[in-house]
Amino acid sequence: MTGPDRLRRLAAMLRARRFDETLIANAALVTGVFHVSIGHEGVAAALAGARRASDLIMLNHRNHGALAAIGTDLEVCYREILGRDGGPQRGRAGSLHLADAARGVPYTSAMVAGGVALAVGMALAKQRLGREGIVFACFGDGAMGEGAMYESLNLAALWALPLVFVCESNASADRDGSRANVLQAARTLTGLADVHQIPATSVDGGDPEAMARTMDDAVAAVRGGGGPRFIEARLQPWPGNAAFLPRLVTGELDLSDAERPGAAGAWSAADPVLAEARALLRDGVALADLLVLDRSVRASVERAFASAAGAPSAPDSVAMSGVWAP
Amino acid sequence: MTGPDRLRRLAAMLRARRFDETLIANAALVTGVFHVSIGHEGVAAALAGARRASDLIMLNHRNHGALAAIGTDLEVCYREILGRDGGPQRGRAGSLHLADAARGVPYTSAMVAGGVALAVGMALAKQRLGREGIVFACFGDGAMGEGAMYESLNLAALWALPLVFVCESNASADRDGSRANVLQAARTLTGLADVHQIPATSVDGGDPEAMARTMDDAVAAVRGGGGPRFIEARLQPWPGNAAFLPRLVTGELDLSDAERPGAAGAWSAADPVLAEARALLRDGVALADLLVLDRSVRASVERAFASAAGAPSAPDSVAMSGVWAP
Amino acid sequence: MTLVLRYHEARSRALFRELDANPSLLLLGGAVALPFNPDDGLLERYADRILWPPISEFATAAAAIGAAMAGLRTLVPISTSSFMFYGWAPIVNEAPNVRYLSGGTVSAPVAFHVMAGSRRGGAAQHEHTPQAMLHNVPGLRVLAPATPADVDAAVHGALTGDDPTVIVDNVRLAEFEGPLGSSPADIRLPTLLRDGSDVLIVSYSLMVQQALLAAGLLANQGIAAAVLDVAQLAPLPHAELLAATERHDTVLFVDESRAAGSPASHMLARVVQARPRVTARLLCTLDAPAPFAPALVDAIVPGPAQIAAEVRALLGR
Amino acid sequence: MTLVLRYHEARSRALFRELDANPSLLLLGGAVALPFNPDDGLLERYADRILWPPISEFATAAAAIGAAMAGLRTLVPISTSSFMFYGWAPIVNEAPNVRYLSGGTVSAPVAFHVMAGSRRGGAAQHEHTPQAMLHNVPGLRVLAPATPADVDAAVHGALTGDDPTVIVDNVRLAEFEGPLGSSPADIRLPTLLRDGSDVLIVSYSLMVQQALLAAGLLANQGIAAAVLDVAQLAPLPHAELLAATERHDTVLFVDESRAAGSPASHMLARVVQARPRVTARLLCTLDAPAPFAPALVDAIVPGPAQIAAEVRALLGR
Ligand SMILES: Cc1ncc(C[n+]2csc(CCOP(=O)(O)OP(=O)(O)O)c2C)c(N)n1
Ligand SMILES: Cc1ncc(C[n+]2csc(CCOP(=O)(O)OP(=O)(O)O)c2C)c(N)n1
Ligand SMILES: [Mg+2]
Ligand SMILES: [Mg+2]
Repeated sequence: MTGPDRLRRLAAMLRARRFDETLIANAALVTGVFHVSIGHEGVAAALAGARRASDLIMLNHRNHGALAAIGTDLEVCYREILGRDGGPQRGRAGSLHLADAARGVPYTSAMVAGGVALAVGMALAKQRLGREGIVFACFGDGAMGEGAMYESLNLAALWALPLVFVCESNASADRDGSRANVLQAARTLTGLADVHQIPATSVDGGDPEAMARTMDDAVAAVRGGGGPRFIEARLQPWPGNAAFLPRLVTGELDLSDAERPGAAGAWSAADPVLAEARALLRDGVALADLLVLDRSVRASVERAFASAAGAPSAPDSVAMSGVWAP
Repeated sequence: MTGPDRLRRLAAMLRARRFDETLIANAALVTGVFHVSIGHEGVAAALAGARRASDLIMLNHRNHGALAAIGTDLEVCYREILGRDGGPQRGRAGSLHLADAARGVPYTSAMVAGGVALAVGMALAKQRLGREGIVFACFGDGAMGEGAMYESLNLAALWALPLVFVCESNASADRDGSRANVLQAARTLTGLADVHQIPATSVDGGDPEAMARTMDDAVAAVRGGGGPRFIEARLQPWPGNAAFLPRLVTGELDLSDAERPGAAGAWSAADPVLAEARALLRDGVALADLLVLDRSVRASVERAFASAAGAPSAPDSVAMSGVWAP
Repeated sequence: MTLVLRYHEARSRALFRELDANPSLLLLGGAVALPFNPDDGLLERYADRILWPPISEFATAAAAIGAAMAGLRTLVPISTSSFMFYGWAPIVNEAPNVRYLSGGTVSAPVAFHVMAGSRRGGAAQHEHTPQAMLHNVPGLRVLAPATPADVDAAVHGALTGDDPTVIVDNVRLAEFEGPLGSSPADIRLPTLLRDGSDVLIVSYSLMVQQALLAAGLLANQGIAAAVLDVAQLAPLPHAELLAATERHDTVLFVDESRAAGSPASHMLARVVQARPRVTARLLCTLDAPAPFAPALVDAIVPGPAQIAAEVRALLGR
Repeated sequence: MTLVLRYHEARSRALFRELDANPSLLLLGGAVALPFNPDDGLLERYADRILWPPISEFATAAAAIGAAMAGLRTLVPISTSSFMFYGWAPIVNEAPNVRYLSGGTVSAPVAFHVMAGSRRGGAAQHEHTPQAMLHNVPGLRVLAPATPADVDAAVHGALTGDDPTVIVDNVRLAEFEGPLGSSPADIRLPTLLRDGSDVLIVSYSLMVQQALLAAGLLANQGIAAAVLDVAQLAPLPHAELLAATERHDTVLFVDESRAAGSPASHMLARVVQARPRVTARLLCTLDAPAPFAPALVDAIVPGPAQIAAEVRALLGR
């Protein structure tokens, strides 16, 4: 990968991180629960790097990072999360259902494994209509508990669909290591795809370069007509998710930590954004350049938030529109 | 296995076969669809041989053979299948939902994989309440398509439940052999259990002795507290099931065919009842003795049917009773 | 010259027509007429338009919805309606949200076909009336045809409309005959199938045919019963329903569903709200699962005799 | 001296009481109060009585039903009600058939607890009212408590009764206060929570509390509104409902469900059938999925102001 490409990857990851940090700082303005992608930025960046305009992407309840990484308008996202008017959703969707049809995200299901099964159909459409592009289905390790996931794997394999299963696995490992996690009897999550004869790879999702390589390989195989692929991205669970609402227990990301190995705690060691920054430093990029990039990302994220927070709510009539076809 | 035990096994299989044959001959008297167990008698007999009074058994839509084999009153079964009064079900259940609480079959679901998930709970009850006995869940290869099956396997394995999964696999094999069957992407059905770390065995269900041995081994392991086991009984699909209602396309079973190897067609070679008879002949039992047994089974089956066919319907009030607790 | 067909013939004709009109229309499974109605040759004639899924109702339903979002329209023949309970989540909690959540920019035009109601011999797990649940879901279109013209319109509406649609069909409608227009009717409009001044019977699906038979019995007894067929249960055409009922002061709503949650109870509520002086009554299947024995089914599901008796009781004659 | 508790306190007290009374009672999951209501300490206090399943709603629901048949009673806290759509098949098409198919010799006493209705911010996939589907299922018992006394009775009824039971709860009831009797009440009996001669408001769950607030507003305007709380939606206590409504000629039925299929439309139908001269009206959530923004939710879900306005319109004042 070239230097500018890698800077672009860091930019995508920073967009994702700063978006969620700003949101957490303003959580009091949000109704209900929301889910952040802190720690998932490597997956988001790999997705953004591998996708083409003709692809479709099915996200889940934890969708902010991927949208930020693929370039969705962050002010529109914030407006939606705050229940304001603005984008096409006009306050009907909220954080759980953020979407961006123009970038291949027509709909986001917040039901565990719900989107995966929908993605099977999207891939079927691509195949039967001979349309360009492939489909990505992003989901958590928890979705591996659902029968819907199993049925989806079977259908995708039987029909050789152009579909990349992306499992963002942030579960704590099982104590004795004989199981994938405490809620899975299988030894590994990849085994559950593999048994359906879907080639499956497990990768350290905290290592953005490895993550991107794994994603690119899978995507190339799927684009080549090789049928579905399965990726397990092993992620360190971000401690801020432990509470009902995310809390910034690890503090705001400080990119200069990339130059202070061991300075911060366990989370810093696992943080994919810092990992990416460290790799860039190793490649000879100057920290100052990274900080300039970060400042510009932050500024644009903060502008987006401020503008969204000042936006009006949609009129009441919006609540009743778009239910059935006109 | 001793001689009398094997004769008992043949008797169980004959009860099952003659029950279904008589029913098919009288199909005009039955409302709706029904499913026969022709070709599944080896599994039924193995179940009957392995079960204890304290066990629970979950059957499916194809339940006649197992009930006949475990000794359920055949007249009560016929009455129910004909919609007559008599047993506790009094015409409310029909063939799909035949049950026999006294023999450990409290309820029969006709939903594909529906009973399997219920059986998980029965096994959980056995475990938590420290009750004697284990649970059998019988289901078809089709049930392996359902997400409910996958969830059930995972729960049973996670919780180390005393449960024997018995897959009666009568599907035609996939053309090129790379898949378990045309509707399964997995290479084998046992692989789908195995991936959950459930020990799984595939056996020729048309060989009653092998079937019984496999069942006994699995049951011993489960009774010993080893957690769940999975058995795939590979069965030749009986050609009479191809139509909407079963038709006796292979003719009535003639036990003397056991002495005429090659006399009959492909089905005779696969028929588990004939296989059992052949094994008994090999062991020195005389055909005449088998025919005596068969005649007595037939006579009792026919008596049961005649008596059931003459039974009255339940009064209308039965339709509205037993809906909610009194 | 009007074309007169049997219900199952009209259904097959409509399905074949839509398959021919839209070459990318795909069927996920093939059990529309089969196994309970006469074979119409669908499986051979359109073999390449049918993809047979494993027994995986959840993923099949969801795949159909996802395909719709991505431009591929499918019809999912679920066969017996209760199988759809395995795919309930995508049908009631994905498909109907697509348009709403996208602010109308994305839609999920997908069609499900189910055989509902008591077919006799199906027993407790095979004779449901899921319309009593489905009509509660905003964003789903629920069609329950009663006549050849209805099924023609329902198949056309489901396979050309822009909403996720469930066709709630009934095995026992197959042999009923009726006329067809030169093009599919508008399924949203209630149809007055028989006029009569003494009472109006409002229903849908098979119970419309039973009501017509009941009206015949009542005519012999000097009672003139009108029969209104409401084939679109959701969204319910309120204004049209009110207009079609306004000439009658006595209205019987008949439904094969159990009363609680039944479309008929909703229609009754709408009508009595608008016209408090109407005398309205509900005749539904009694509150029990479907029993197996046909005689027991007849004890709980309304037939022509019960409908006629209810009308007489309502009129005090 | 009567004990007065908050709703969430009464719920926890009842649950703890039943856990103590039945040492084999098992919970499959622990999300009753959490995550949306105050932590009652259930998870620590009864840690050994909770088995945490994977995210597998189908098998979890079915396992609970199978366990019930085999003598182990469980409570399944499903949390947000829409998750139950993943386990819909066993809940609506296994549990309710057990007693019927066995002729009363086997039963499936299992309890499900769901949080239904608009909690605000849940949006289209998290704010359902599944009671509008569940009450259609013969053999299921559906309880929708509104008060501390109700939830006490509902928890007791669900965990000691012999029917598969769904407790349809609502996150927003938590802080409402009310008196408790010395022992759990009979959940089947409707409760008149406020008397008033001008109009009767019939409802259940959160809408009862909204109706009480509306009655307060109406009293300020000289209108005396009575409020009837019907906590058992299925089987609906017909006779008791008719008896409790017979003193009023004007009745408003309020329901957080969408009108089609709503328990309120069924109650309305029952009441107007028995008493044709009653003036009845239905006030329900409007036909849209739950929007995310609270202001948009308020535009479709009835609150005290809408209820009061509807009453005034009904009375022509
Ligand atoms: C069908 C369904 N069941 C339960 C939930 C509630 N729920 C929301 S997020 C979540 C955990 C999901 O875990 P995982 O899939 O690993 O995603 P993560 O949040 O860890 O990224 C659950 C159970 C849901 N949304 N849908
Ligand atoms: C959930 C569900 N889907 C579909 C059906 C319809 N159905 C009844 S039997 C059957 C085939 C089952 O195949 P298998 O499990 O292999 O059993 P077999 O009949 O071959 O013994 C199907 C699809 C059903 N009963 N339940
Ligand atoms: Mg996770
Ligand atoms: Mg099979």
